[in-house]
Amino acid sequence: MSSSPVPRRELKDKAVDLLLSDQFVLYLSIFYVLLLAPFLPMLVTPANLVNVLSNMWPLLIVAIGQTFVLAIGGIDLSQGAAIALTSVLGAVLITGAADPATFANTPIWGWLLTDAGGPLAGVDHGVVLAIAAMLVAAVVIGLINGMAVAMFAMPAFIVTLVAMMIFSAFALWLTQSGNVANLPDDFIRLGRGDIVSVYFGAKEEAKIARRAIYSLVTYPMVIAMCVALAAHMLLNRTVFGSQVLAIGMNRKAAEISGVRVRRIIIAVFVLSAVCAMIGGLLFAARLEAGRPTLGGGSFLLDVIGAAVIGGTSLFGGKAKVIWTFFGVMFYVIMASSLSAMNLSAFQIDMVKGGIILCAALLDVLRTRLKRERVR
Amino acid sequence: ANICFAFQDLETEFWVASHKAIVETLTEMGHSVIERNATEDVNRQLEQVRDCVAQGVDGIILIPQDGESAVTIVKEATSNDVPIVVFNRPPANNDNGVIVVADNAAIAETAAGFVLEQAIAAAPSDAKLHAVVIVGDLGDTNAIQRKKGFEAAVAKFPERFDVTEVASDWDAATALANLEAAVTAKPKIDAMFTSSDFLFPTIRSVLEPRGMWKKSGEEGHIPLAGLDGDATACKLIKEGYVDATGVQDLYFEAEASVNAIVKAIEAGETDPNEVIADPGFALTTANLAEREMDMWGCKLLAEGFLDN
Amino acid sequence: MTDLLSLQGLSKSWFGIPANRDVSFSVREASVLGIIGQNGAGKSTLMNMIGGVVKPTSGHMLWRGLPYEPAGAADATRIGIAFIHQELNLFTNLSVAENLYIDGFPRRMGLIDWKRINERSRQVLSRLSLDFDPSVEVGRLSPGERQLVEIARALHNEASLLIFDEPTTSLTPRETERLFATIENLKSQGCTIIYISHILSDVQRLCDDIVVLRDGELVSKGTITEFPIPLMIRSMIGRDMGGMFPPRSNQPQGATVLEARGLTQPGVIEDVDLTVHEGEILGLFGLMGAGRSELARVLFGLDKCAKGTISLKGRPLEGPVRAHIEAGMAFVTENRREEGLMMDASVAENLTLASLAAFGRGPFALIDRDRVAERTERMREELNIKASDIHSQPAKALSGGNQQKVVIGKWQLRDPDLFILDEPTRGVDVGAKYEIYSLIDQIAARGGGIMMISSELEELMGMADRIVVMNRGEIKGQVLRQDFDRERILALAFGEIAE
Amino acid sequence: MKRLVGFTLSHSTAVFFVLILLWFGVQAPQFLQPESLANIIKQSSFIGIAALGMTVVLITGGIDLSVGSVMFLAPLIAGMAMRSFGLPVEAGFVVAMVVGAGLGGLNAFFIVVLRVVPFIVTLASLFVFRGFGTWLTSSTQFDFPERMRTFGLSNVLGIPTPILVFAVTAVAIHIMLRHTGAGRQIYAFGNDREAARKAGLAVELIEARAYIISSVCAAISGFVMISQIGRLDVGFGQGREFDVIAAAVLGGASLFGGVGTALGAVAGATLIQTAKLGLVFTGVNLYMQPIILGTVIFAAMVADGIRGRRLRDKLARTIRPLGSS
Ligand SMILES: Nc1ncnc2c1ncn2[C@@H]1O[C@H](COP(=O)(O)OP(=O)(O)OP(=O)(O)O)[C@@H](O)[C@H]1O
Ligand SMILES: Nc1ncnc2c1ncn2[C@@H]1O[C@H](COP(=O)(O)OP(=O)(O)OP(=O)(O)O)[C@@H](O)[C@H]1O
Ligand SMILES: [Mg+2]
Ligand SMILES: [Mg+2]
Repeated sequence: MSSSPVPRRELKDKAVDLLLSDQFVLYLSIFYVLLLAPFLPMLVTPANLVNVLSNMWPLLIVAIGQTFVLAIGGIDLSQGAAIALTSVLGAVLITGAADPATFANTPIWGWLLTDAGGPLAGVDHGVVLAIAAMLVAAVVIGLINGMAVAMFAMPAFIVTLVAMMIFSAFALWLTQSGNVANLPDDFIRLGRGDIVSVYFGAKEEAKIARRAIYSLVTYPMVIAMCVALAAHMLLNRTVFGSQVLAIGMNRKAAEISGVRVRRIIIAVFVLSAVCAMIGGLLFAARLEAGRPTLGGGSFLLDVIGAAVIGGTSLFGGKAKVIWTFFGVMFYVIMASSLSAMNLSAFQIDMVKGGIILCAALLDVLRTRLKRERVR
Repeated sequence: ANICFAFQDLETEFWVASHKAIVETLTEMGHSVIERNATEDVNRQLEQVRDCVAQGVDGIILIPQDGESAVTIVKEATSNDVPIVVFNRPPANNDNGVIVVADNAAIAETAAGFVLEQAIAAAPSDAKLHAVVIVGDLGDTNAIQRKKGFEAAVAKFPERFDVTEVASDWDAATALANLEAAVTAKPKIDAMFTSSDFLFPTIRSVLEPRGMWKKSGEEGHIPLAGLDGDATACKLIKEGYVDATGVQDLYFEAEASVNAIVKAIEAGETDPNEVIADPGFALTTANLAEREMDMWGCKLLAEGFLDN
Repeated sequence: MTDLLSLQGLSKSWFGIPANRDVSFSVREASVLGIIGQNGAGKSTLMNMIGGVVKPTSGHMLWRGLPYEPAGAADATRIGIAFIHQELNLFTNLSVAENLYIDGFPRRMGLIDWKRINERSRQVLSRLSLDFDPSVEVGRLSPGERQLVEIARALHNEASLLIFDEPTTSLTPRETERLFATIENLKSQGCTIIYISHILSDVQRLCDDIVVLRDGELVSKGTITEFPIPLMIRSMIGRDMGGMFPPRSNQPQGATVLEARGLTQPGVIEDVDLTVHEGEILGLFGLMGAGRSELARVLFGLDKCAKGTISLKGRPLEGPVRAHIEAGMAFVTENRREEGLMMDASVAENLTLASLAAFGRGPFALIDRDRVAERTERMREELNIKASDIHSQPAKALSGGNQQKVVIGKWQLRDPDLFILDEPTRGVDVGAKYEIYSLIDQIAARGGGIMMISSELEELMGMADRIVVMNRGEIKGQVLRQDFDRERILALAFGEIAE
Repeated sequence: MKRLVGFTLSHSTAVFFVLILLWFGVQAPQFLQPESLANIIKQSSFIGIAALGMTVVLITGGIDLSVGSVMFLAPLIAGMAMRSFGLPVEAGFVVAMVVGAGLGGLNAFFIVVLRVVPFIVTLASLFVFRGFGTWLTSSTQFDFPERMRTFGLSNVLGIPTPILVFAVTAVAIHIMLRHTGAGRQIYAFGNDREAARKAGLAVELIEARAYIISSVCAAISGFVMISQIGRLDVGFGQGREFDVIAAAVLGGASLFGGVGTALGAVAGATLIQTAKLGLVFTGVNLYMQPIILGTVIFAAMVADGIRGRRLRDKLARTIRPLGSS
């Protein structure tokens, strides 16, 4: 409209493009890191970046499950409980030994768990079988949530809140608060196993210190990337995904257009629980124990917060796996930077809240630009 | 040296006091401290310790969430050649790291035992007595240890006690509601044990309006014990409302931890292994005179901690 | 006579696309001004600017000769403008009375004076001869009733300028008459009215002056006597139109597509028998509340029915909506905003919603995007949907008529055997209506059966082969094309005669 | 018999409530004594008062995750003011409400003026408010002057102060929602924001008001709870946002806006507290308590669903009179 010189206009257009693209949160993360790097040089050290990435994978998988539920306009608060329950279940099955002092009072003592460990301890492919059992448990949790939401038309919030209460209490009850350790190496490797490691440094060093070797490609990374890719295809490229989004946008219209609304809602909750279970598997593996308290505390707020910062709408119909990917990335980078700032423990929460708000404000700016954009 | 201090939360006086003691001692000695608060999330704690390792710290002091995660985190540190000291909560095995521990269960047993004995002494020899225990968050190992200690104390007097368990989730409001209900349900109480001293004000709010908040020796006094040894407990024991509290020697533990880590760093030792036990004790109305100043809460009290 | 309101060079752009360009005209006091134009011509946008809902990109307005720049709808209300929006703007969770007074409740001692509100609401409603309880929740009213409530809301404000944006789309002839009487009455009391409608005969009857918009621009204006209907049409669409209805290209063939026997749902419909043949357009007429939409919902499997059978092409139909769709049924509901469209989704996404499975490829049903692009683009051309880009423009940014076309297109992509159309041309301009009629005719010509529900008797008489008339949940009779007779059909609908 | 079934179904929530009371009453008869019932209501007040405010926010279609932190921060600042200026408890109460209003205003500013989604704003303020409080106290407990407890444990006309505050708040919110224009406009806003704007309502004001009300309620709830204990611990109120939302939703508020009542919030909070305390009364194993509680809440929601369906059926439109064929 104005007669500004052409190159400037292009530059501005480019900036706007950047702001409006799907990768916005990625750019935001990069910008954030670059902004802080001069003050917090450790933020961009390879060691830290590797660490940030390793923190990202399990959270990403859980957040992807949540993204599907958010896409239909629901919310899944039971993911943490699903993690707790499935991790305990899997660990009980494969643990190599259990301390009677901790577990003798548990309802599973004697038949499922003995001092010689669980039924699958030392069994061939025991880890695989245990994971299968965890999967079944996750599916059951998802089915319960999904059926209650789809069949009884109950609000997802309350259904999954109740599920959270019940399943996490159930997990605690099963082990009477005990953490189940002594897991086989095959299992633990899932949480930290390196596939490709790199070392930056002088070649002639006789013995390379362990901490100078950076895990570049790890099992969690491979698993998370596979899940993310599959989820991306599923949500944004398949018929199923389109129907999920349609339900989120207008359930009535979807129903009248022949979308199997109930079935899809149930499927989405199952998906969410299964994703939670896979994420939980990685958590349990790297902590080397099944824990009834895993996924508690403010974990859920992290998961939902990451998805929402990515751009997924809580009201349904607007969700992309790639958004969640970048949202989670921003979240872990933020957490890492908060650590790096070395704030006192009393200030960290305030700064965290501030950063979340700033990110959201940028998003608002972006939406506004989108609306006013002259195409 | 550059020392990472990773703790699990700062929500009770005990942790705040430990935190203060450790950070101040290290700073005074001229070391720089990197603090990491895991806010009760083990995963976050593991990430934070990895983060510290990645930053290249010289040593780590850890207050873990529980024994199992402690093992993993200690391994994480030692395999990266960073010496580590575990404060207060013992790992499930003692193979690595310097471990400074107090036995929560044993201390709880002593403190609870003291009030149970008082209750027995005050009652006819065959009467069935009613004991109330306020339990912490069931997901917290300390809460479980303390519950176990109490149970062990009760087991010493077979057939003598009916026990009412009251959940608190480590939350004053929850404890208030539940305790009030428990007292209404069964108003005759012969002894009470709270898994943490921070709940004494809550207990008082429930008992006082019912005329059950009495000093030791007064008619209707309920023998009352807690655990932690904080300033409020000290004050209440001195006033006679509370009879005993289990004490961990916070200053001893803090000093031992700091010394151990500094020693390891200076010696260039990457995997020191040692268990330093804090025997702990119960401060009771009986030993108040001689042991008062062994309790961290009483020191704080003397410094005017509660006079704000 | 003085000018109440004058617009001077008003323009508005959405996403850089002009919806109104340099529109100037004046409204005389105590007159009825008709504004006509095709769907998307910019009528509603213009009214939204007058009503303070939308800010003009440029230009300005004068109210009684003074500059008028509303900051929001409240400003418009304050100076005496009442606005009946095209899309209903009622709060379905509140009662009728609350809807009438939502922007200013009469109070007693700080609290809402319910007695006064209910009384006054009843009075306002009775001006429209509505006798329902003002405390009833709007969500429970039929679309027609809602529209009347919307009108009542405008009336109770004693405004000096009333804007009616297609107020009769859900009204029966009788209610329309009543509304017109009310408008005449208001005019004689000195009120000024702007009336927008696609029913040109109504415009001709009611209005004193005419303004014609095309593509956002004012193309002509004048007094009503200068605008016979053919001229209106020519100014609107820029060309002549042969007639209102396309010639029917075929005669119904014998085979039965839909057969319903003895459908009964207590309290709703009673013993309904119905057949639709291949290539037949069956008109279903009745007054508001006659139960036509309910019958359609039962036929489509959306509502249950206690007794009776439905069969499509000889196969009995049971079970959920999905089975009905799969068997070849399609249903364009009367409430496109709530049941038809995903308002935030793009036109293309809306078009493919009912036939998504057909776009799946491979074991994971990956969507074949090329085919989606190709089919939706073809559908856009076929239906002449006016959208800048069907893949990015959301349905909510389409004009009402174009939204309706999207709903029809959604089903058209499935190529169904039986099309149930509930008020398919509601809010659609003459040109687009003609296109929809042609579309219906083509579907019939290809052998599809059509059941068309409409409250516009002319349209049914123009298109249908047979008209079935309902009254209070029952079928009162049917009239074949050669016997079509307005009086007789209306009499059946009012339940005055039965066969 | 048929009428009984009909009655049960159409009042299923109330019937359910009575059943719970009876169930626990049979197992522990003291549960039904006035003292115990009063105690239930007293303990419901904490979550209940906050749920009243939350209901208002939910009606607008928003959410307020910061209530748990407001419960902590508002009484804290009030307490500091009481101690520094020697204010009486009543004045402290007012300070807490004012602080609550301020914190709510802060939320509202970001939501209404800067147009950030409520979930994110209140998630951020959840951290900021708590962080600010922790910073103020250096993460130690805060002891109120002794008069605070006198207030919290006092009775007015034989009614415990917490119950009184609960009742007054409930009535105030009820009247505001039901009988004032501002209240009805909140419903309108929640039903259709765009339509509200077109109807000329001051949508910004309506939305802002809701967040302020919610924070004020959270502040009251925190202050009243703390006044019973006399000491504020750093973890106080943490995670309570879920309890509060659960009570409001159980009381019929929808996260999608447009519905919810003050009465519902009171009922929701009381129902949950009844079940909780019933479990304590009957001495159920600690591990089983949350499991049973969850089941009870679930059953209550199912009962409510049945009631809703019955209501819909009853109100369903009839075109022809029933029974005439
Ligand atoms: N909120 C909006 N955002 C973007 N574009 C819009 C919006 N509202 C209307 N438009 C566009 O503005 C143009 C004019 O629309 P308008 O609703 O004024 O048409 P109309 O004349 O009222 O049509 P109809 O007769 O179908 O109601 C259309 O091209 C439409 O797509
Ligand atoms: N009181 C009411 N409660 C619930 N829904 C209603 C009520 N009144 C009308 N409806 C709904 O409004 C729609 C219109 O129903 P109606 O039977 O009037 O259809 P119709 O005969 O096709 O008339 P029209 O389409 O002209 O309104 C139906 O979907 C019906 O369910
Ligand atoms: Mg229009
Ligand atoms: Mg209809």
